[in-house]
Amino acid sequence: MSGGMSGSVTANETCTAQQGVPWYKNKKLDQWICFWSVPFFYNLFGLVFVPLSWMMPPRSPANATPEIVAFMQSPNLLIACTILTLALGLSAVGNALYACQMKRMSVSPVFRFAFMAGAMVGAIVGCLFPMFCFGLGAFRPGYDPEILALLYDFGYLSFIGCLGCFFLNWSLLALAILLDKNNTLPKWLGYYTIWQSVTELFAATVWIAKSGPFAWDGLLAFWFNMVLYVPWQMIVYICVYRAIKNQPEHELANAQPVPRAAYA
Amino acid sequence: MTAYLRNSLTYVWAFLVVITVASWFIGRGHGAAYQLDAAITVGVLLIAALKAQLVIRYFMEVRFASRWLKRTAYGWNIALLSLLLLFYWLSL
Amino acid sequence: MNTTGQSLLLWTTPVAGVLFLFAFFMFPGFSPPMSPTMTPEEVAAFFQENVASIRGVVILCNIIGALLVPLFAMIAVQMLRVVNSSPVFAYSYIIAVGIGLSAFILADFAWGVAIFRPDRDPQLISLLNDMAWFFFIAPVGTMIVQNLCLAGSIYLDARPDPVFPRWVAHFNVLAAVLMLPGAFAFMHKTGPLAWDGSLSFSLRLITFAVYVAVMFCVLLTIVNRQVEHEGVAA
Amino acid sequence: MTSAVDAVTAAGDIDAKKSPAFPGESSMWFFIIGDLLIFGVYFVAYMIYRGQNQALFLHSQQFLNQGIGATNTVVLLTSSLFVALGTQAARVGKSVDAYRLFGLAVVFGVLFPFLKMVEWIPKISIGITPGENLFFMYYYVMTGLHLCHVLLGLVILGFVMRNVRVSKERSHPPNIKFVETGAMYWHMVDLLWLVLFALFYLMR
Repeated sequence: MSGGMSGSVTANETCTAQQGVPWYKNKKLDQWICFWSVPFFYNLFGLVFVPLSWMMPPRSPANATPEIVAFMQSPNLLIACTILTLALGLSAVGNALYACQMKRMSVSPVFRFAFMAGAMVGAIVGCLFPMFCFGLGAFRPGYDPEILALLYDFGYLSFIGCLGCFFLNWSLLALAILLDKNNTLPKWLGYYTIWQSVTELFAATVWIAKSGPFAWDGLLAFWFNMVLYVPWQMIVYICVYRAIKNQPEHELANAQPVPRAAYA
Repeated sequence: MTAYLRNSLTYVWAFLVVITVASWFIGRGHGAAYQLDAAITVGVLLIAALKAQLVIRYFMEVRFASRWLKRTAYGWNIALLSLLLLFYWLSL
Repeated sequence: MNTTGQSLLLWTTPVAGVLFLFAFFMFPGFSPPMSPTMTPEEVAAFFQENVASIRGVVILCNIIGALLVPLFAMIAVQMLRVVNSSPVFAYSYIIAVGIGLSAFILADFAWGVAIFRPDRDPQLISLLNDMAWFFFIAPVGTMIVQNLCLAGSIYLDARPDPVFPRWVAHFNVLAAVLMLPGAFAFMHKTGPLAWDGSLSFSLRLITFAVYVAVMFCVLLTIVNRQVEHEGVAA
Repeated sequence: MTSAVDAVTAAGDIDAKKSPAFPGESSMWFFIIGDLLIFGVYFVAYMIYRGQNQALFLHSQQFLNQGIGATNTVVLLTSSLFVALGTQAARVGKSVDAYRLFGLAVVFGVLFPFLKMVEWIPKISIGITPGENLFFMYYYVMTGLHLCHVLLGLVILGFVMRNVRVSKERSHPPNIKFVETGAMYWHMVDLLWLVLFALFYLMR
């Protein structure tokens, strides 16, 4: 949904971060590879959920059964499933980037490990599982309409109502930024991240309301959250870009030649 | 501690409590079914905005703050009050 | 660092391998694999006929999935010894393992629920079976990212005496490429790309089995070298 | 009218001139203004949706307990007063006074969630839940979200008190930036409740 943010910062900048060093000898190459995989992932992610499946923007929970059946049987859903399956692993890379920044902060390792655990669960229940619910309907069009309606609800509720893991993750990130004394990421980003985790709480109403502003396609439970989320995702990404770029050489693990015996 | 009783903040607080009770008095239910009532609504919204203004000005010490912050904080309060009244009026 | 624990955990991998072979030949759904073209009634009948063996396999697979975790965790631990500018590849690897394993376990559970009451409405049995296959295919994506992260961190290892030999990186890229066609099983009901096809099923599982065996040997060597070169107690 | 109050009461201030141009951390003001805007959007949306179904909202409002709402308003105002006085005391280095005043603020602050439970539990037990209708969804979402802010605020006040206590024990001035930052957050919590009280409990 928030693809295409890569335009503001071009690949060339990263290559010239160290003067006169070819890009493939950049000491931070590992971080840059992972960093540039993120726009690729988000573009695929956007492609899968918007123009391929038209799962987003969300359809109404109050839709009549024939509409649900027609949507659940659209064959593009299977292409969406395939692309998502291939790309899902990249969500791990994006989250690992945040975890690496959290490692640089003056906070306990528990922040990044809890964050990583949340990222694992979130990818399954908040991303893969919902897409599969839709894909299953398309894979075997012969299913009863009630089964398709069940999958429809299950898919949307787990996609939009998956708030626990993300609330945890964004709160951890926000707290780590605010407690950090190294100024790895700006303090205001920490506060913005708090709102981002609060929007996850707003989404709790989708488990109750079947129509109106608090339903899963509602003005407050979905659209307003998007207004906060999409810029946040881009801003946090730009901040991570700056953090990697400004990371001093001496902090890098591979900055000094490693002596043979310096293991363990 | 008695110095704190004669503090301007304490006077502001006393005034806030008084108008809170006043707004409750205006808006209290009498056991009868609630009816649409613009006078009550405008009254309690104005009092709420006045209270908000006092909290921003004195408790949050925006009265001493930079002009930028003053404008933003007071602007929020005024904009919110106007929008609430506008949409209330539109729904009448 | 003491490596006794590492070796001990590493040896859970051959145990998983033996159980895997056992399960593979015990589960009639896998030899030959169930066709995606089966109707719900056929699927339900199939489950009703093979209750005991499927049930056994469901329980075994639950354990196998978990027994493979130490191998991947060991790889992650060794990745953290690799010198890159940051642990980003290792962290990605750990998260990807978690995602892939959860998907595998969900597949197993879907089959388990189907076999728990095989006399359910055939539509529901078929749904659970489809769901199981979907989740069985899903780890392909995480395996690809895992392998590429491992390869990346090996290629960029700044140690004069690298933790992983370079060919392991090439091998990981190769394994990722060979598993890739498995993801296209959602789009095909027949042919080599269907979930029972030669590319999506046979090639993928053979690649995975070989991959696990090779990585086991690689890690065995690495742990032994760690003992030798760094004087850590074995 | 506010400037008139200034003129009358400024003499009683402990030391108004020592107040900074930007109370607290500026990043906290970024948060406060953003939070006010987010709540503002919800308040305005409430008014719009209310306009589409006046009868439902009016009828549902009767089930709210105005007495507890008004009490909670006074509770938060009082707590806010103690926080404001505590900030002033901390600013002039009176750590002992500041510590006591923040302690009183926390005592009043803790009353709020307690009263909220007294309000919510009977409602939920007679089956008035967020699923009841749009009004109650709004009511529970907004008061619940506000309650989360209160609880977070209590944690922050706890840290402020610790800061003041340490300064009291080591007799050096408290970290005034941090004290102000926490205080600003707590006043914002108060501020939001003032609007909530009018919109949910009082208006018709």
